[in-house]
Amino acid sequence: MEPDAGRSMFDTDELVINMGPQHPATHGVLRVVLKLDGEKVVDADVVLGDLHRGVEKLTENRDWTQIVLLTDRLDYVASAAANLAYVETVEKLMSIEVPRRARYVRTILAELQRLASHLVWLGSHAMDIGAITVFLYCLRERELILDLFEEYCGARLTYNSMRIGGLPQDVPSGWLPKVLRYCDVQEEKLVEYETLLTQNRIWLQRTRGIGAITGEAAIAVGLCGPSLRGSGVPRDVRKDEPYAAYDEIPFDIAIGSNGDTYDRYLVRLEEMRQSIGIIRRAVEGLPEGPVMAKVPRLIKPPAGETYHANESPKGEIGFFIASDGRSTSPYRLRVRPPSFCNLQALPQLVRGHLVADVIAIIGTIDIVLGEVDR
Amino acid sequence: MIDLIVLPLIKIVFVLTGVLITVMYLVLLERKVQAWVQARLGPMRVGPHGVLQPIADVVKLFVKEDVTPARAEKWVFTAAPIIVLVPALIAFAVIPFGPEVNLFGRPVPLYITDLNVGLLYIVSVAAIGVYGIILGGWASNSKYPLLGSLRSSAQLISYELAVTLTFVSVILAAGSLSMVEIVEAQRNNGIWFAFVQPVALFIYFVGALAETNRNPFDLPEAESELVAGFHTEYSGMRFALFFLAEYTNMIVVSAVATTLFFGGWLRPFPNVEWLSFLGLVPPWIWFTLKTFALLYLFLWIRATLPRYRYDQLMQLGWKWLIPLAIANIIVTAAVKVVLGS
Amino acid sequence: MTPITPVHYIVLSAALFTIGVIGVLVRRNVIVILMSIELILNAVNINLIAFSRQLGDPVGQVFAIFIICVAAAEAAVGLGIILAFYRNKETVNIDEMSLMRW
Amino acid sequence: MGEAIAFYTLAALILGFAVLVITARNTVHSVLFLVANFLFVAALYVLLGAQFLAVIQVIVYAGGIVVLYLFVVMLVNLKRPPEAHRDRRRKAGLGLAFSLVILAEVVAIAVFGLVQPAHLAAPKAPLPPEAADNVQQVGWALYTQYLVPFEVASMLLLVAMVGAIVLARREL
Repeated sequence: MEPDAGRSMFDTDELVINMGPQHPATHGVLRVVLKLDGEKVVDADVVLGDLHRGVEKLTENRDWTQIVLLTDRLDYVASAAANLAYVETVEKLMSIEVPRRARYVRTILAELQRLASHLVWLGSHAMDIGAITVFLYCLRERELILDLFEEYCGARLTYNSMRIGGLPQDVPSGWLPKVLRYCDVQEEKLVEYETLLTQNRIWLQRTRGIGAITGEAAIAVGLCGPSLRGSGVPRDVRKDEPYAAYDEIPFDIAIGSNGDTYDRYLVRLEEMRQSIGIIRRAVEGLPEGPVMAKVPRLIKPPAGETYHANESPKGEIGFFIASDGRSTSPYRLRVRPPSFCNLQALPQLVRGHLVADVIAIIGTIDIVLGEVDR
Repeated sequence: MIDLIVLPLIKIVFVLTGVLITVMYLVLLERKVQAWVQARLGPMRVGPHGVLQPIADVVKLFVKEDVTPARAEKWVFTAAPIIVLVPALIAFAVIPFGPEVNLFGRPVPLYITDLNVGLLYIVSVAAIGVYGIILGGWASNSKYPLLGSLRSSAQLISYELAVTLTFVSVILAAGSLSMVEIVEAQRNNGIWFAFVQPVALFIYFVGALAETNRNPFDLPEAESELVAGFHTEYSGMRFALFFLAEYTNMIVVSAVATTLFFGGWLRPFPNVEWLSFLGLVPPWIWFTLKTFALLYLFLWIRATLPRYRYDQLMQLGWKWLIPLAIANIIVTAAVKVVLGS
Repeated sequence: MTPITPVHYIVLSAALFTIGVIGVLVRRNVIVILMSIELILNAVNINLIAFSRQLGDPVGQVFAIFIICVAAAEAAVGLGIILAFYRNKETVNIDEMSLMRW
Repeated sequence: MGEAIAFYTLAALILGFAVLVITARNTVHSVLFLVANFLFVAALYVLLGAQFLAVIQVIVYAGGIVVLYLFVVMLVNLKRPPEAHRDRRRKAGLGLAFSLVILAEVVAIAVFGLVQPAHLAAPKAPLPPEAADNVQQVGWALYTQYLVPFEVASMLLLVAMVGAIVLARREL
């Protein structure tokens, strides 16, 4: 009487349920078709496209500056990261040298954005597992970041905060001390979140060993960003192919060991600490000077194509751009969205786990549907 | 005639109104406590500090459209919320809010009735409530409710065992099944059973959390997994009945815990002479205070803890709580035999 | 109106018993048949308890407890068999349960 | 008088629900009627002064056994009820007639008892067991005189539990 592996002891019908697109835990309009044996997931199928807006196609009819605004709408909880990746790609294509001050401010903005994104991730992840309070705490601190962004560029969600060749404006006076004050607050509050979660027995039971993936498997399936580092692979675009000011600012890469949900949680928390450190050092070392390079009024990159990647909060966000050298808009623009690539690992991660774990795993790979569907 | 019919009727009306109003304000209290914990304000718009919010909620739920899914079992679908609510309400029949008092020159006990099997009565009505949950999920003819209801009923039945076993050790300590006599036994012993039976109290409290589907055991309605569990398809007044039942059950388990472990209506330290000024506070106020202290604990836990997974919950129930409860009974019985001889 | 005597309870119990027997004989759904058996056991219990009061002796109630116990065991095993059978034959029709093995 | 009203009402409800149990088309409805039936039987026990047993009836029957039935009915998700197809070999009418004969016989005996109520109608020990002592009495009898049967019953339950688990397993 050998109970066959992967199936429960009792004979039950296989049940197919649609998790989403209208489901409170799928972070938007993700639809996962789960095949269940009892409560155990036999197979999962991710159905995408409910939020498809044709961003890549739209870019072909916008001029190069307008596209920054479209990149805001990719990962709408981390739009500055996408802004940065896009403008750097165009700069690479046009070989524009960005002023040092602009690179530092970009780093500060990108790291603030990383903190904001990770706060949203931590909050919703914890709420999915049932700890509602953490969500509100996280959003409370994210509010501070949004205030900083608002003061910098006037927007609170879709910042449009970068320009090809630099930044739209220098930081407002008195802004940098506020950033530092925020860093102090955030450092304290991180301890508060950890008090609620890190040593909590229920949290440990819900996350340890859930959705574990080895480093090789993670690379094979194309995981990137913190989800990959959780499996112990020290891959970070900020270190490997430095951009902005990351080559001048020291920081550590957080890596996990087991590659489970808990490790990914720890990795992201450590990243938040590192981000605070990066922001502090960037503010201290902020050089004087202009924030905008000399770029022509009408941006028209030479014919050619290029790919450039950044480390967004979700992982490696890359832009491939082909320019024909004649028109004022790209011939083809293609985004390598980290959420999309990470989502591909979902079926592999959830197989054999229970329905409740699916929620935890969707939370742990940190997706934003705006970026997945584009 | 007055004693047989009129008085009980008046008491029933009083208790039911009281319970329903308490439930309404318990919901507000929950939202407020959650808000305080979570650094926000909670309801503030309806009345000063939102005190009229429950009334607005009730009005909203009354006028909302009551949707029945197209292929639902209509009668069962309608009956399910009632089957859940009624047992929750009739459990109050045996809960003693206070001792006998003199009202208009007539001794009136502050409980509806004192059954000689009072404690078992509570267990039995709780057992009936399970049906509403199973049937509600089944009748909705939808997958999430069905999953939710199967989970929920399995959870309720499992934890009912643990809870009932803790009752046994309390019964051993008190020597009676009557709720009133259990309170009296605590007066006679001069100590709350919370100190005599701390293990039973712990198991009871965990079990009570699970039986009322509260965090961290709120799996049946775990919104992030099963949308809303067994009442996903319910709306309007029928949903309100489920909601009402959940909060009524919270009050019931807190009131039972107060009675069994915290001396019911007795003032703290009932046998310490120099604290007798505490006796100036009417007994039913003590009862209410203790019950609300426990309810506060429920709300606090909800704001703090993540949710268990289903299999972990079952493991906790069967592998830890039930054996612990049985061990507790054995120890209690052994101690009683040793002390008795 | 005549006072309620044990005879009344016996008649009630007999009627309930008969309904149970009819259920067992007429229905073909095994689950309903098992439920009819529960009705029969209940009829017996009513009898036992009526006599227990009549004779002022709790033994009738003790036996009723044993019967409830047996009913619980019967339900558990019976339903287990039904589940096992259903899994193999996809039916709960008693007429198709004529095989001793499958 | 009060007892008579209560008895006749309860009897009517018990029999009515019993009939519904065996006639309902939908098995889930059957189970529901069975619960109602058990609850009224419990009420009848209260009328008979057996409060403990009434509560046990509700806890064990309504709270345990019938929930088990409900689970099985839901697991055995029938597309087509067994009654849907007729089987000519079945002689349901014969069963019905047979049952009615049993009923007539038992009622005849009972009514005969009514006519000659000397030993039955007049209670030998007229006092119903005192309400407050019911639990104690039953417990005392159960744990002294009937201790061995009690233990046997618990063994029976254990065996049934193991048996049910084995039967419900995927592979026999």
